[in-house]
Amino acid sequence: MATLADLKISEVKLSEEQTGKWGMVIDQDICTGCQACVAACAMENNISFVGEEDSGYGRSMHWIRIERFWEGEYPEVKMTPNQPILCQQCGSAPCEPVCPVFATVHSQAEQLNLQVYNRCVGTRYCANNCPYQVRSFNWRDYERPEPLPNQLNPDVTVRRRGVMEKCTFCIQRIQKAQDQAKGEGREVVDGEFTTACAQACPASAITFGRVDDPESLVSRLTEQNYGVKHLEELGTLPRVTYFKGG
Amino acid sequence: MSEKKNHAEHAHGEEHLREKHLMLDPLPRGQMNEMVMESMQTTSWKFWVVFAILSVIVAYGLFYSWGVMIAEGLGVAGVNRPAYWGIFLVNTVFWIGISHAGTFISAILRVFKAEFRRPFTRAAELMTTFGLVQAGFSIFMHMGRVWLSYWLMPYPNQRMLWPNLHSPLTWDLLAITTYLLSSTMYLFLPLIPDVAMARDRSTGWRKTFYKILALGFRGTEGEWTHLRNAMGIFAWAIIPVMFSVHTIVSWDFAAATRPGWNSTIFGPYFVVGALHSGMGAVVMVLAIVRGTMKNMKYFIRPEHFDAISKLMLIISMAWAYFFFNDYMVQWYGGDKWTKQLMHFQEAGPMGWMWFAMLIFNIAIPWAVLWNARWRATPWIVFIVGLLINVGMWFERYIIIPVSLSINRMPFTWRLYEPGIEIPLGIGTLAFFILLYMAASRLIPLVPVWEVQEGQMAHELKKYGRETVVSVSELE
Amino acid sequence: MAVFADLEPAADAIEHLRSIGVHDDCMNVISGIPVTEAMLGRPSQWTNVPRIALGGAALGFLGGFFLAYVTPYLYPYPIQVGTQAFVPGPPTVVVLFELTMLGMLLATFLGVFLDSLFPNYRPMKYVPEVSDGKIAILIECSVMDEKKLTDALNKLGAESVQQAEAQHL
Amino acid sequence: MSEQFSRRDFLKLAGVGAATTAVLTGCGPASRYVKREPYMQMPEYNYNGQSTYYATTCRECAAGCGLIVRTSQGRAIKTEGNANNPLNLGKTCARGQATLHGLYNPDRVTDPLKRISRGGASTQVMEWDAAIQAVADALKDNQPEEIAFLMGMAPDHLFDLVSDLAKATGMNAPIRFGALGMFESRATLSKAAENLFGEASLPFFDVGGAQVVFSFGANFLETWLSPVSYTRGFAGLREARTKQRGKFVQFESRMSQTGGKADEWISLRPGSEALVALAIGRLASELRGGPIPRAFSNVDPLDAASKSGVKLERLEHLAEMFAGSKGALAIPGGAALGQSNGLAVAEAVLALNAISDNFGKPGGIYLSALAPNQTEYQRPASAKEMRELVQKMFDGKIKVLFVHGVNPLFELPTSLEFRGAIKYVSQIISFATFPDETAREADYVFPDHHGLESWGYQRVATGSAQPVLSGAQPVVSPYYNTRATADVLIAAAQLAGGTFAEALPFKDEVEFLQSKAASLMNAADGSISAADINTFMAYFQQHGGYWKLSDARGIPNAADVLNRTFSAEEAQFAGEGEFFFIPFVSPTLAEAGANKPWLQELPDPTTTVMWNTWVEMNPETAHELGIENDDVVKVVSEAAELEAPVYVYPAIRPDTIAMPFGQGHTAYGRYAEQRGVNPADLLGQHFNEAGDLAFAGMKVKIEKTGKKKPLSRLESLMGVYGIGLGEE
Repeated sequence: MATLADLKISEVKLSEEQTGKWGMVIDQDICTGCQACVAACAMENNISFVGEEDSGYGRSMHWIRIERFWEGEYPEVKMTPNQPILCQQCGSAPCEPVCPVFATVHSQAEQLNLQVYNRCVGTRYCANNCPYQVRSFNWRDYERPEPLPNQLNPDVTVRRRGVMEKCTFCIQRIQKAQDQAKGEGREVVDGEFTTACAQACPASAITFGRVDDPESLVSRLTEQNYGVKHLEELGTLPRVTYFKGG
Repeated sequence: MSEKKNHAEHAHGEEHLREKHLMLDPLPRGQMNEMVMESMQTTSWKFWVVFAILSVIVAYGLFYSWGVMIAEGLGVAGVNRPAYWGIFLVNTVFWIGISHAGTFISAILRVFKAEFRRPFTRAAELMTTFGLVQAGFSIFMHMGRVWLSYWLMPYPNQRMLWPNLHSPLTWDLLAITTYLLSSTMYLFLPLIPDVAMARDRSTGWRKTFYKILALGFRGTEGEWTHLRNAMGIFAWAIIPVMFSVHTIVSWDFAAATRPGWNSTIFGPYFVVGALHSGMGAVVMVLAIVRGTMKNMKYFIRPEHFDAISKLMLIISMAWAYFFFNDYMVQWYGGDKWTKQLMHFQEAGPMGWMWFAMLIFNIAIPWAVLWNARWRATPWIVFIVGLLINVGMWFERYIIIPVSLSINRMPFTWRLYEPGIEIPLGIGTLAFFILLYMAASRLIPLVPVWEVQEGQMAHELKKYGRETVVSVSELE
Repeated sequence: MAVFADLEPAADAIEHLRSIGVHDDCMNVISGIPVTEAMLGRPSQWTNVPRIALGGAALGFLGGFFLAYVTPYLYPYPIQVGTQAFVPGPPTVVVLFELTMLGMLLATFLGVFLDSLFPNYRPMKYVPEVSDGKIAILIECSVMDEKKLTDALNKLGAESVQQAEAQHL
Repeated sequence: MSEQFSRRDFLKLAGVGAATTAVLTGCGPASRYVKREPYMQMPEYNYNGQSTYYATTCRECAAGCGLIVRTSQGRAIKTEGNANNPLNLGKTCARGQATLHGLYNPDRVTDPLKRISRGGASTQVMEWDAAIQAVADALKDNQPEEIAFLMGMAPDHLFDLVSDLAKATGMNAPIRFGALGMFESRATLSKAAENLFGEASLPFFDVGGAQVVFSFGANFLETWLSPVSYTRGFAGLREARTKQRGKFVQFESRMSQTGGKADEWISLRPGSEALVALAIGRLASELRGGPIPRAFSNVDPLDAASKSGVKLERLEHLAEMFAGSKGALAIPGGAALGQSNGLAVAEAVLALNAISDNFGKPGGIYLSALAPNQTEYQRPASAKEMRELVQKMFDGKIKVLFVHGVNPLFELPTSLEFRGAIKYVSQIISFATFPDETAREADYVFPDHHGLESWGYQRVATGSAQPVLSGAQPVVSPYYNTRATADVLIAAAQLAGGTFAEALPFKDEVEFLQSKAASLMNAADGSISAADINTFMAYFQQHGGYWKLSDARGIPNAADVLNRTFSAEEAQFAGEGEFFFIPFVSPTLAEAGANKPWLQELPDPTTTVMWNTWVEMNPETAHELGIENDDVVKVVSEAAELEAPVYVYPAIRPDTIAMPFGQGHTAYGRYAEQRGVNPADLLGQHFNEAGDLAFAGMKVKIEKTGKKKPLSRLESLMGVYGIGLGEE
């Protein structure tokens, strides 16, 4: 049973002004679109590869995808700054209320959108309602022939068919870091750990950290006036800030 | 001389009126009973051929294909990103729509004492129940992990979870369950006296079957009073339930943050759409029943087609009104994504569907149903009804997979190409027909006692030189 | 038991019977269509269906209330979705409405069963002609009156008057 | 829900605290893949054993990035960059991440194999002893000069071992080759450096320190030389937070991933790079005032403009940009060097740097530092040298060919006839880890460990200011019955006896490594030092290598660069046909990535195509030819013809088509085989002055086939190109 205290706390948390806890800043100006983050994410989070046919039919399971568009016509043609799109961990997430079985909920402690795979029954309403289209669905049990499963990360659930999944901000890493900090009786230090994508990024275009800690690099960057948040106008309170640059 | 002539005319006029209105050419109750019993018990070889074919289709299209999909995952269907919802939900909405006709006829018309309803209230109610069954099938097919669908039910469980009442899908669950149960009960109550009748005049396994169904109904004053009361309550209460069901279904879309979906008029728009396809389906069923079943030409007459057609025309107009209302406002709003979506619906690869929808749902009904003679011609009305149903299916297809192709992330736009949905969809249709055929041979399609009640209430009255139909209030 | 072909004689018969001192409670009319008490001049029937329905509605409402207002507080921890309150406003209306209706309609249905003691497969006094539109009047009376009544009924145009024996329907 | 989980456990768990309880969940069917565990405990919130981390070196390319590999219960789980390694400072590229899919690839060579008959599919498994015997026999039963070693660009320790063996026994010195090296035209770069600076070396371009970067075809953000460090450099160039944002201009005829990041993308006619570079030089020096240096005096900007298709105003504007900036840097590379005049291009572009006189200055050009245990600059064989080897094979001068770490039958253009030459080699012994095309032709396959199962080191050729020797150690025990090639050779040498045995007097690979590292033990300025070799090696493995602490890049001696004359003539193009043909290395697959499923599933950075090969074509051209996306066309060159679907690419010259290199395997495992085509097959036998392959020096024809093959792309044709949205 939820104690009255819990509820009090969480009622407070409901306020729209919440800054959130974990956040990310992505500098599109230095993102080279090299896909290292995509590969790192796949390796860290046991994401299935789906093969040529399905990936061509919009069923690829990337938790992070790099978007690019074109400006102008040849010869004055330009590639728009690469735009890595991942779950924006909305503070007010449209995906959450629509799930009939609470498979995607808001974490009070981490201020993240949790996807609880084993609750999911696969109505796919959350994915429809996600303005960023970052949720990927397990359309099949995609084969992972032996001995490939040896590589699976034991810290991350292996999803089966019929389940929705999405970027978790590498919550397993968050947990580890926090438990360790707790064990040593301290707060998690900024930069002590980071997400798989940020860690791999050769250009260091991705910065991850506490947005509620004014000292952290990520919140100092978020302060920069040239940061934008995607589809903010929908009131989703996204936690990822983009620098268009250029 | 002239007087005589007039008299003759009047006599002729009366004749005409009598054969026109079922309520005015009563037969002895016993004879009507016999006719109904006969219609149930005579089945031609054609019936069995169709029955067999449908059974095969159901076995393959519905059950086998579903088994494959459960084993393989939804990958065998056409759903993808961004069209996470496809024909399964189109069919769900479609079948729920069909189911609205029954309630509309047997509840609303009963409340408003529209006498022409009497012979086919049950035929319509059957559609409601069987339609909802198909809707159920479709929505379960849609789920990624259907074997866990019971998790949507509110019951104390070791997950320590209750369904999420914030979710329109949970409302759906409650509403559809309520609707299915209540419409089934509403089908059953008026049936009791008729199965009692059937019980009295049948033998063998039918006897036992009807005996069980009849629950020992004799027709005492008490029983009738309880029945009448109950039916009164149902007639009134089931109407809001019906409206709520399709409104809530529409909220599945309207509550979402998607361009084109987030529209306040979806509720009534969907309800009217449901009635539109529902009425279309009713006339189709009646035309078939009248054409294929013994003695039905007596109970179901052109007057009925005429009456339903009038309703269809009105509903078609209402639908057009709501459609334009939605279209106009979305267009005027000028949100860039919505504009993009509307352009995609009209000019995109599925544009033909959009125009077909308008032709089938508006142009054709308006062009045909204004004419009294065509209205009263079963096969014409049948075709119109068919087209309306196709048109309404298109409408749902455009609202769901086509609209899902366009979102706020152009990088992900993609078309939806149905896969195993097609056999499954055909399967549900076949199953619907199959159930209906079986029912038509097992339970009296015509509520004889209601017809007799009606015939008692009707009479010809002369005002001066004119003979008119007059109805007396019995209840 | 007396079987009549039509309403009028049946109504007359009932009137006569009453006049010769047969109490209304000792008569029961069986018909193939809903013949209102008024038609036969009989005292109006008592039915509990509306009350039961009301009770059902109340129960349904309570169920809805439980779902909407209690379950959100039964979780081991407060579940928050999309900055919506634990007990969302408008949706509760939907829940309350649907469950109230469900309760009411279920109760109405059961009400019919309770009131008319359905299902009931025991042998009962009945004549199949009833479902042909005939109207039967069941009269319970002492053996001595029997003769008298039979004559009276026959005179009043009863098609048949005989000792009603309970039969398996 | 697993049976053994009771409600009481649940309540116990429920007390753990919001973070954990927030996802305590119900039951469901257990996953079919992993050990059945109660769903109450999502692994994300639990400790599943302790992980151990090992430092090693990435083997996906020859750059030598340091890795930290996370292992758990003896399984390698995740690779991260080694933050200590000066080369990649904790970063990795996509291929480094996916290296685990190589380690646990379902299609590896699991045992030593003997092929029943050359070219046949059937093989029989051998014992390692027999295998070593076979190697020993091959060594001693043939004249030393009849034995040749063909090796990949990594690992270096094995190269050293074989070199020593060769030196001691008079065998042919090992030849190193790799498709990446070929497409990077390394020979051309070093030759240009030699001609200009009098010293053969790999130039080091300090992109990070520059203000303006002019890149003439150098795809330094993809696979070029050392992608990770150059990407870091690019980030430095753009580092708007700390300094003014540097400008970047790319000159090429097909927009590469690198070009996509340019502020200005200059599409010039293939072959005119030298001309343009010199013209810009001239205009710039005019702006600077004073006499026009000899280097630029013999070009006419107007002529350059007309020949290159770049407007004169544009050239002037660029010259202004270049001359106006403090730290301007010009980089030659990529397709620009892979032309008949590649060397001229390299020299001209290097000379352009003289304008900003950035030689040996931050943001300028250095000579890459030699690795700690390296005495002279070594480069992989140029295509021409490979051709010479092939000729020797034809002439029967080679009896035994050992192949390790390279797949010539796939990486080398067919027209160099390697396939034909091996028929004249009586014995081919491959040490391939994967069943690649060459291994399929070999008489013996003695599989080496995967890089993550191996000892060794790799010299960092370029990319880091400090000299770096990246160390490798096994992070997991070998998964299959494979054996380190170094161990095999050492054992075989002992068996062969004589000079062989003397050449490799080691117990095993590790002892050999120690001998090589010994010199560094107490060297000055080292990152680690120790009194005894074992301690030193322990440090070496622990830190993932050894590096000097100070900058050791060479200062190019560019005294008379401006006084030399440079040829401005355009490239010659072989073959008739209306299209210039630009093969480029797939940034995600490179030469050896095709068998790693997750690399196949990575969208190409420019086209977002996955799992296949495509032909890039300008929209206008496609329109004129009546070709649409996914139409399969036949590309006909003088050497061969290939069929591949078209990708209508907005950023390529109308007279140019391009194809990615990396797919088109006929062997190499289930994920690579029969997938796409190999554009190297189209290339003819044409070299530039430095002996590198003129891979961008061909013209090809396009023929329609009427077939269609939908490319699997991540992007939406509707959303990105407006195709299929309905006419406006």
